[in-house]
Amino acid sequence: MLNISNLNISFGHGSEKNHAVKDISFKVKRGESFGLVGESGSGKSTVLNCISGLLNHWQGTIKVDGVPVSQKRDLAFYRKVQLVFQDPYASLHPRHTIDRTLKEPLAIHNFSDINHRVEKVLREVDLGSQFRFRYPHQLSGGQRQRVAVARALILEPEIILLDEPTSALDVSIQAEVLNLLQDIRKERNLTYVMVSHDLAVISYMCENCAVMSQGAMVEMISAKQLKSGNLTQNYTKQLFTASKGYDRAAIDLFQDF
Amino acid sequence: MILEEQLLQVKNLNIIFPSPKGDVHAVKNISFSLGKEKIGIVGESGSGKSVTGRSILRLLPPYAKISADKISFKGQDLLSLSEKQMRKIRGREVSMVMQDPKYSLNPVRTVGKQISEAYIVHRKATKQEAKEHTLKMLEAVRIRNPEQVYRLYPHEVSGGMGQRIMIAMMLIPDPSLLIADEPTSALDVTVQLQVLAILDDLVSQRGMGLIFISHDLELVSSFCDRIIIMYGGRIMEVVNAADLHKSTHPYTRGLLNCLPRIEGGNERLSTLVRDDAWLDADFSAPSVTVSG
Amino acid sequence: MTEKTTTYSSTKEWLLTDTPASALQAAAGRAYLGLLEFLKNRLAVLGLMIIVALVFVALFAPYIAPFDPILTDLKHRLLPFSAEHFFGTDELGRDIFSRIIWGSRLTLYVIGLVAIIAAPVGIIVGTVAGYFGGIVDMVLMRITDIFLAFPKLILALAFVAALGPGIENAIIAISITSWPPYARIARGETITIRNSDFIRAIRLQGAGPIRIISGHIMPLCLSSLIVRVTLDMAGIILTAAGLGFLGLGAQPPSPEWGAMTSSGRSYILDHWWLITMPGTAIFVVSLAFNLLGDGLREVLDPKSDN
Amino acid sequence: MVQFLTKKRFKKATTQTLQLIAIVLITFLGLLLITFLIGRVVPIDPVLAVVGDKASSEVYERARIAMGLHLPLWQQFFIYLSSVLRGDLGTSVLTAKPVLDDIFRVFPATMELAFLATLFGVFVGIPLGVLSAVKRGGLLDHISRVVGLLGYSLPIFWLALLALIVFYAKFDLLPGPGRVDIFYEGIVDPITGFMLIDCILARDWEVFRNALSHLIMPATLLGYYSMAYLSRMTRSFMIEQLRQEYILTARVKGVAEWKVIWGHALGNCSIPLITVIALSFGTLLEGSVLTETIFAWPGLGLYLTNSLLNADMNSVLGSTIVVGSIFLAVNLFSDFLYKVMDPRAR
Repeated sequence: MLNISNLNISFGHGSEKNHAVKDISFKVKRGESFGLVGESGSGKSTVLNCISGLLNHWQGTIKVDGVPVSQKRDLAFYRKVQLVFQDPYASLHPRHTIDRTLKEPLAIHNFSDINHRVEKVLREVDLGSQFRFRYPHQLSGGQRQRVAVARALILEPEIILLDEPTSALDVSIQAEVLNLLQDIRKERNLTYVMVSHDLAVISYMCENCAVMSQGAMVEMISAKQLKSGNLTQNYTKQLFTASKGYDRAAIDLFQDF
Repeated sequence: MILEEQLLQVKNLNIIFPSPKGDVHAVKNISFSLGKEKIGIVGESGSGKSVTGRSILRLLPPYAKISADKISFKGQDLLSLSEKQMRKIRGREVSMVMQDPKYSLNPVRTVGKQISEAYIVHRKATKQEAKEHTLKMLEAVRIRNPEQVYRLYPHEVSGGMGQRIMIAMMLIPDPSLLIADEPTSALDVTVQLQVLAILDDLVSQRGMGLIFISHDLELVSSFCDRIIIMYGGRIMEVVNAADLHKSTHPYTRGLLNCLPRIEGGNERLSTLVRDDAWLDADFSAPSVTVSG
Repeated sequence: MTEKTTTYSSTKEWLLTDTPASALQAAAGRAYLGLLEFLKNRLAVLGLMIIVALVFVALFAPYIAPFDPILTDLKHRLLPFSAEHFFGTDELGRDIFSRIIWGSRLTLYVIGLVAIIAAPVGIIVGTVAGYFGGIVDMVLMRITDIFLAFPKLILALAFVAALGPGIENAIIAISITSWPPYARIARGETITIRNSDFIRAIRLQGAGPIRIISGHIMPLCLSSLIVRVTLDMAGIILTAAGLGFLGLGAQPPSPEWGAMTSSGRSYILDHWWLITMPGTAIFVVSLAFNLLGDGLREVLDPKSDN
Repeated sequence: MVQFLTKKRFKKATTQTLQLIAIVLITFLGLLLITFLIGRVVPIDPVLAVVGDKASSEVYERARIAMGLHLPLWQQFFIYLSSVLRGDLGTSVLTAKPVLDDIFRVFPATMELAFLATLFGVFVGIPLGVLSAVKRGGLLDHISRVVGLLGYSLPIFWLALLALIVFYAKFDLLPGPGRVDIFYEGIVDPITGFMLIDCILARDWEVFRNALSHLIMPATLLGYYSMAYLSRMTRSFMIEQLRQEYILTARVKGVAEWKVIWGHALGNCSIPLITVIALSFGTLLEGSVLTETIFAWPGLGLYLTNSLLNADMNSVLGSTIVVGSIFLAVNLFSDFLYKVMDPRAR
């Protein structure tokens, strides 16, 4: 479904040049959920931005459904691939009602039956019709993230890119949003690419994941390996230990990577 | 844990923020006490945990209404002190590390100057003495090249380094209580643990008390001695960290259960069902009745 | 969740509901809350009332003014206040009250035209420069900077000197010097907004630049721009009056307030009302715009101040 | 690593300064283009103005060629550019002297006013702004608000006239128009052109006192506007800064409140304040046009107005270029200070 090979991108020039993503390759099957995990600055979100079309000076190949995509995307691409952002407070237009936010993509892509689609997608993300004409400031963080998911779904895409979709939320809300994402995936047979710094979230959501550090891929592991702690690289092992909570003795053994 | 010395005692603390839409009761009748130990205050956003921390230092905006039967620190009633007396407490006796060093350091002063200032304010030291102590303190928070870091500006240091600088700044006057308000939430996990280890070492070496405010229940339970769990401005329960997983309070249980786990399966996560009855119940009551 | 039809017992309830049933109701509710907020600021309401009065007076000048504003009557020159001449008469025997009433038309004409010309130019230049960045931004901002490099009045003076004195030329001159700050503000806001997730989101849905700028960015720039334009109206009134005072704006005998002050200068010692009345008129109207602008800022741009 | 950082800082500073200079040069070029174009659209025929309307068409044509008006517009602009850069702003029709000489003569008088006014604005306006931000809604805040509103709403020429009536005509507390009384004129040699400094140099205290008393009214008047502007801007900057978290940090450290306000908060405002002071200086040049007309103050403003009323385009455009250039220079200087003072911009 999604095939990335030798993806590279750098920012800046000369001495300040920063090679943010180095030769990343991976494949995601239809219906699979794939994780990109790493610490800040590891380039995981940059990879996502290259796929989504937010960044366009990358090199390498990105194939969706076997078809290579160019730097400049057309409308058909956006119908296939959608993204959910990290911060629900920043990703909704503050002066647009939920209704307008959801109708805008339909207008761009000349969909018919607009009202019906809006109602349907709101039901799908468990938001009642009483939310439809509210402004984002009248919603809680979890409700906003549901709207963001609805916005991504309304174009009926096949791939959804998730950029730390729950890291700005309280844990109890996180559980609701993660459940929702799992349900929708099953229902619509969607393909997910999810970025997260949280191994537990990745382990829960994904079948396979790539561990990234400083722009490069450290290793590719399956959820099974992750759950059993069956890891090969020291970097991943350290990340795994750190995710288990505070252990004074273990910390002294931490290395800088 | 048995406490030989009480550092801080809070009794029936109430904090109200007046707003045009009616008063917001941010903290309601909470009481706790603390010795030379690490105590964690855990809660979701809006639970009143940060406000509680700030109220001890009396650093809430002037329109906030704080009332309590008692906020006593080493036997001194903090609420009755004048602003001038309070300044002698701040930094010197009770200090605070905030969430993001990006915002909590003055952007146009060098790191060294800012740490020195904390020393000079309380020790009436010369600039040279302050500098020497600052360099030592930077070393104490395991910064390898203190002379160079001294001259840097906040935007030139990483998040982890920034937070170590904050810790150095807040510990240099040698206070006996440190309030850490989400001190590592903006950091990566490994850096987060390294900063906590530094904090842990310094706090135990100096025999200080620590209030650790966080939203991360698992982290707090592995780091602190005792945990105060807050919800909606109330204390739900106070548990020893070791006994957290034995807790029966529905809110604590809910928080624990809704977390995905690395080694866990892929079955639906259980979600937290909130209950307004929690807000009226007294946390010290042995059993909590859950309705609905 | 089940849908239910709610009945509202009053208009207020309909406006303030948390579950609006249509986009119209939602927008009305927002506007109502904004209005409530605005009404709390008494001074801003006063400012608005003065401006409404100005518009009213300008519209109905022929019916309000008791005398012809231009007709000279040397027999009755330099008369002090009286029941007949509320504000006295000037050096040519014209009724000052009537002249001030008619003068409101000129003031309104100037600020209206300047706002219509300068604000749209500013917002378009600013949002386009800010959204596209790069070369487009460079070129547009250099042009803006060139116009900003002159103090307003001085550039206006140079233009009027070239085009010749007169109220239309004064308006052109003031407009040319007024748009750059708007462009700067709009650009600054656009750059912040451009990088926000909600703009990225709409881009990822395939929206083109025109849709994004006009539908998503401009509305967000609008509120701070409205505040700025309102506050600037005061400055524009003062600049126009200054040009009039220097004899470069509206030409005699038209009853422009600045020009009236200027012609009254020679008589200030014994006939103080000749300059006091038009000056007060300029002050009151300009103050009204400042008060209104301050009030609007509190409603539309709550972060910036209180 | 840190040494590397300082090296990087230096390199960054150099490229930024070069960029800044390039930008200023482009802006200056644009400024000249505008004045050039304004000069071309004047309805008065510049040739006729020289040869008179009775000249034969042959004389007219010769004059036209002599003035370079037959050349394409871009060549004319080039000629204009090179003469401006040589300091040739043309000859004033009114005084029959080179415009630049005229400007040099009148400019110190304006500077004297603008400088004093800015001092007043800085030393009164900024503290007023700070105090009203600290005690928002307090008495001082209300005073500062009224001061600000009046400053933004009162026409300066009108206030100047009222001041003349009250202090000069009615109560005779202060002298009237002019830089000194008539019988003191020409006593002190204009060495620097700044009356007060010239008096000090000549040790003529009587003229000094007289000149000072003449300065009070126009300088206070302009100063009031500067103060109104600066106090409002300071207030909003301070409110913004006091809300920042590093202020809380300083309080947690136990830093005294006055040090938090005047040291940390105001210290961080000083960076944007520099730009605002530069801007207000530009506004003062503007205000001086009207003020000088009323106080018969022989500065650039009065010179500009007189030239305008006499359709002396060379002088008008020359003054415009000079004022524009000063404004540019002040802005460049404030940008430069900004770079020096704000570590984040370095």
